Amino acid sequence: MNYVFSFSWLAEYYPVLLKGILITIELTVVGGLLGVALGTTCAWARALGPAWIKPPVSAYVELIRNTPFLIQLFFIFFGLPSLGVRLTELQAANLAMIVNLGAYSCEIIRAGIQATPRGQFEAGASLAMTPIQTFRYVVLVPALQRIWPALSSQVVIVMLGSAVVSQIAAEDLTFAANFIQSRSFRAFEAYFVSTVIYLVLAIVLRQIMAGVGGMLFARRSVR
Amino acid sequence: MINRRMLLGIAGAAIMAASVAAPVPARADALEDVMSRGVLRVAVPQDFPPFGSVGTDMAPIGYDIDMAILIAEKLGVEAELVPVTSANRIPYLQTGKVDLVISSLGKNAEREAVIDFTDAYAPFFNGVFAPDDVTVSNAEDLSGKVIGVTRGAIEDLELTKIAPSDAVIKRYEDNNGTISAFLSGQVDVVATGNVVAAAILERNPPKRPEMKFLIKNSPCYIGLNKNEPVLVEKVNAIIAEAKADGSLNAISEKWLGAGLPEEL
Amino acid sequence: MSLIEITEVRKSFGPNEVLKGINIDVAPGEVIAVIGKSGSGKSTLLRCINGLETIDSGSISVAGAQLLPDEAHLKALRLKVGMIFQQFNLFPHLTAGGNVMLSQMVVKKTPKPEAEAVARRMLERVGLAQKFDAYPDELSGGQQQRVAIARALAMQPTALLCDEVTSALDPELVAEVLAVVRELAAEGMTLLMVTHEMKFARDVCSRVVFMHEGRVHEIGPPEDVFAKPGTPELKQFLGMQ
Amino acid sequence: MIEFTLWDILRNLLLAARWTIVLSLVSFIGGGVVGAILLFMRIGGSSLLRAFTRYYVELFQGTPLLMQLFLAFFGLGLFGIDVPAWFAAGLALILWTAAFLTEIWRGCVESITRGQWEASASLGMGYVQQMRYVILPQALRVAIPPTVGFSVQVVKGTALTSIIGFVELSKAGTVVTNATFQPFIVYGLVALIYFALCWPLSKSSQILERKLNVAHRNH
Repeated sequence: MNYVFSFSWLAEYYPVLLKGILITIELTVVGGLLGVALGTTCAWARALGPAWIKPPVSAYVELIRNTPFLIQLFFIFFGLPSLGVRLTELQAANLAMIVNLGAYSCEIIRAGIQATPRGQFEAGASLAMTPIQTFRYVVLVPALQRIWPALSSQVVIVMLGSAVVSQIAAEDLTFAANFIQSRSFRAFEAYFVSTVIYLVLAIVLRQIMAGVGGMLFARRSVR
Repeated sequence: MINRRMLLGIAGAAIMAASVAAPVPARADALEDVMSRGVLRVAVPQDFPPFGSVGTDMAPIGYDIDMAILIAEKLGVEAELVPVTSANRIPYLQTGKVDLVISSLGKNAEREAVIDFTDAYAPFFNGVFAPDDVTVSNAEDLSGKVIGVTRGAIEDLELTKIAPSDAVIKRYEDNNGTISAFLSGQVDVVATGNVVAAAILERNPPKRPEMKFLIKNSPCYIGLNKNEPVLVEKVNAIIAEAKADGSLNAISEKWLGAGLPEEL
Repeated sequence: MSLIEITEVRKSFGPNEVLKGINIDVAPGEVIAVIGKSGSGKSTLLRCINGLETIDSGSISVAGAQLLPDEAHLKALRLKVGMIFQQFNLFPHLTAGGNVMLSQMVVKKTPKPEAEAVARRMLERVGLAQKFDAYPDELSGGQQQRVAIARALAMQPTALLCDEVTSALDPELVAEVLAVVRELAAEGMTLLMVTHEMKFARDVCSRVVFMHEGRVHEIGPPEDVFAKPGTPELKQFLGMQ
Repeated sequence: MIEFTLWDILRNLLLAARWTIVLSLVSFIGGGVVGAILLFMRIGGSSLLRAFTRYYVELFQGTPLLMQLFLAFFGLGLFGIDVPAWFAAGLALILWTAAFLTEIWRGCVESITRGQWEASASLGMGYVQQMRYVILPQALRVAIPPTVGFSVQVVKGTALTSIIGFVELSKAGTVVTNATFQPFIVYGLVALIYFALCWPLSKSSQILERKLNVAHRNH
């Protein structure tokens, strides 16, 4: 091997890198929270909602799950302005992640809802709760607990998938790596460092999800 | 569960990778390799018109491609075109998968620490463009404006140098991103090649980009691996010859719509 | 000469000692009912005899096969003693016949035609000859439990362990399973069963073991245990106070 | 500037989609084989192998596929190991797919109730026999819908191979857009082709899931 690794650029570019990390975290947190909220709503609509709401929700879920995230991002960022909706690249990236995670988490959470024993719904109804109250207070938490590992994995996948938002000039971690390599031509070093950072972020995110799960479901073991 | 040990392991791997940096040995003569192989492998762009784009058969075409073919012809070898992106063009060179990078590279000191450059082979007419109603006439006027540019391209490097600190530069992945951002109104101003701007005008868009001012003319260079003096010399000789006999001028006329400028 | 020898068996789950030195010897052909409150250790004892739980100290042997934690010894032990579970645990991807044939073929390497013949005989013995090709989810609970018994019998064990075999059944299905067990007892099979069916225990069993807090609290023929309980705990358990 | 007709655009995208399909098949089949081996290492007896697979999965699920592809192609090249692009692409995609399939399948094996293990143990079966005759046949049925569902992710994942020079569907879309500057037509068609490839897969996954659920209604 006759290539000399050099990490001296870190001294000059660490602010770019740091900003990239922060934006990736911001995208993940906002996308994760709102995406799961959207997914929960859609899961309710698909599993228990009124008949008229099911076709549009299904169409949304199928459309998003079967096309690449990058294409969705392009349509939101470059396409929406022609409808008069102009978003900054960060807003567009956030929206794309929410919409994307919304569709995936909808399917995951729906599976959790459908695994709920009928008796739970009936018990709720017999206590004079409305269907939405039963969903909110009786069904949702055990359903989330059932699918929490799958949901956690999906959030990590979305975090890693956020790398493509650099294509619309959102200055995330991948943007930072590309920016650094475009200036210094230190592609290996830039990509290696960003890969390690992604790995650490993924590990930390998994731990946080496990922690949140532990808090949400503390002393509520369903078996 | 992941624990501190794993994190330590990762850190260890990073340090190991960093420390395998061995001193660079003088390479075998790359020119000799090319001649004995009978093939010159050149990294060319395919998403950066007019320097590199594709025809309807998806084969690469453009200024950089013609330049690659010209060099191969003068060497008396076949040209093998390897389409690259701005993200992977340098790794292709560094891992010995190509001999030259002809990908409208701009030169700066940082880049020169990593690879070598030949003499300039192409001019780069790039300017700042905006619709009629935006008043910009020099770099200072960019203050407070949002400017779209293609990341890593020459205009990116130059603009970053001359733009005032409160100008916001949005760096897109490729020309299409820059152009789409302009057409969809995400940015008011773009910095790009005059030929790219002309291509936008050809589409008759509602927003017509007008040249506001020319960015300092910085030409393109061919990139090659360090410590290959023989190859550099040979390619420089070919460039000089092509300048002298008018063949480079013809390429410039064909793709940029203008002849080579005096200073090149 | 005892068939099953349980000597000073101790077993803890974490800090909780559930078996505190159990000694029981079972003679060939004996039918023994194990009764007691839930948590008294009776199911754990049964699972230990089959090697589904390891023991901390003491020894268990069935017809000379010792309980030791390696796979070869476990296999030898399990060939001597079959087990029926409360939840049936039929293999849902196999038919009733397939359930009974599988272990003969893969454990005993019995050729398929022979295994099938045995399976048909065993299913007939539990009254389900016509259900050979039915899948478990097409059978009632009682039928599933009878297939499970046929499956255990096909391995020709010298003794059977029955862990609350009727507890998961609807009341009207209990009788059909108990009838099969009663028949096995009449044919001389050695049975060790955890059960809540007191009447059945009184009618069929040769001895009754009352377990309390991890110990054998009382043991004796059913007429003694049920009619003249010697301890207040057993009296309370039998509802006699 | 060269004029692309709509047919030129569509034709070139469809031609590039062949790469998408080939790469998807290679990574799915190869990933399935490697994933199966990893599965046995993950649930098998040796704690060393278990730890290895756990870290393996963590590494490949915790880093972007783009970077894995980059390092497989250029990283090896840096060490003087010159691998062709198809090899690097196949290797990285297979290892990445395997990491996900292993975890999906492990979940399926663990979803088989304890009773099945105990019943087969009580009949004298050894670990391999339990796996072969009792656990895997059941786990396989549970595993089919999520496995088919994941194949959609594999199809979309192949888009990243452009980093090492593959001109598959997404990259062809980018290249053609940069030649025509008509992003809406081009990316619209790209989205349609992906949808046409992926939707049958996810639909059949859902149908399979429903069927298997019906078959298991009594459990």
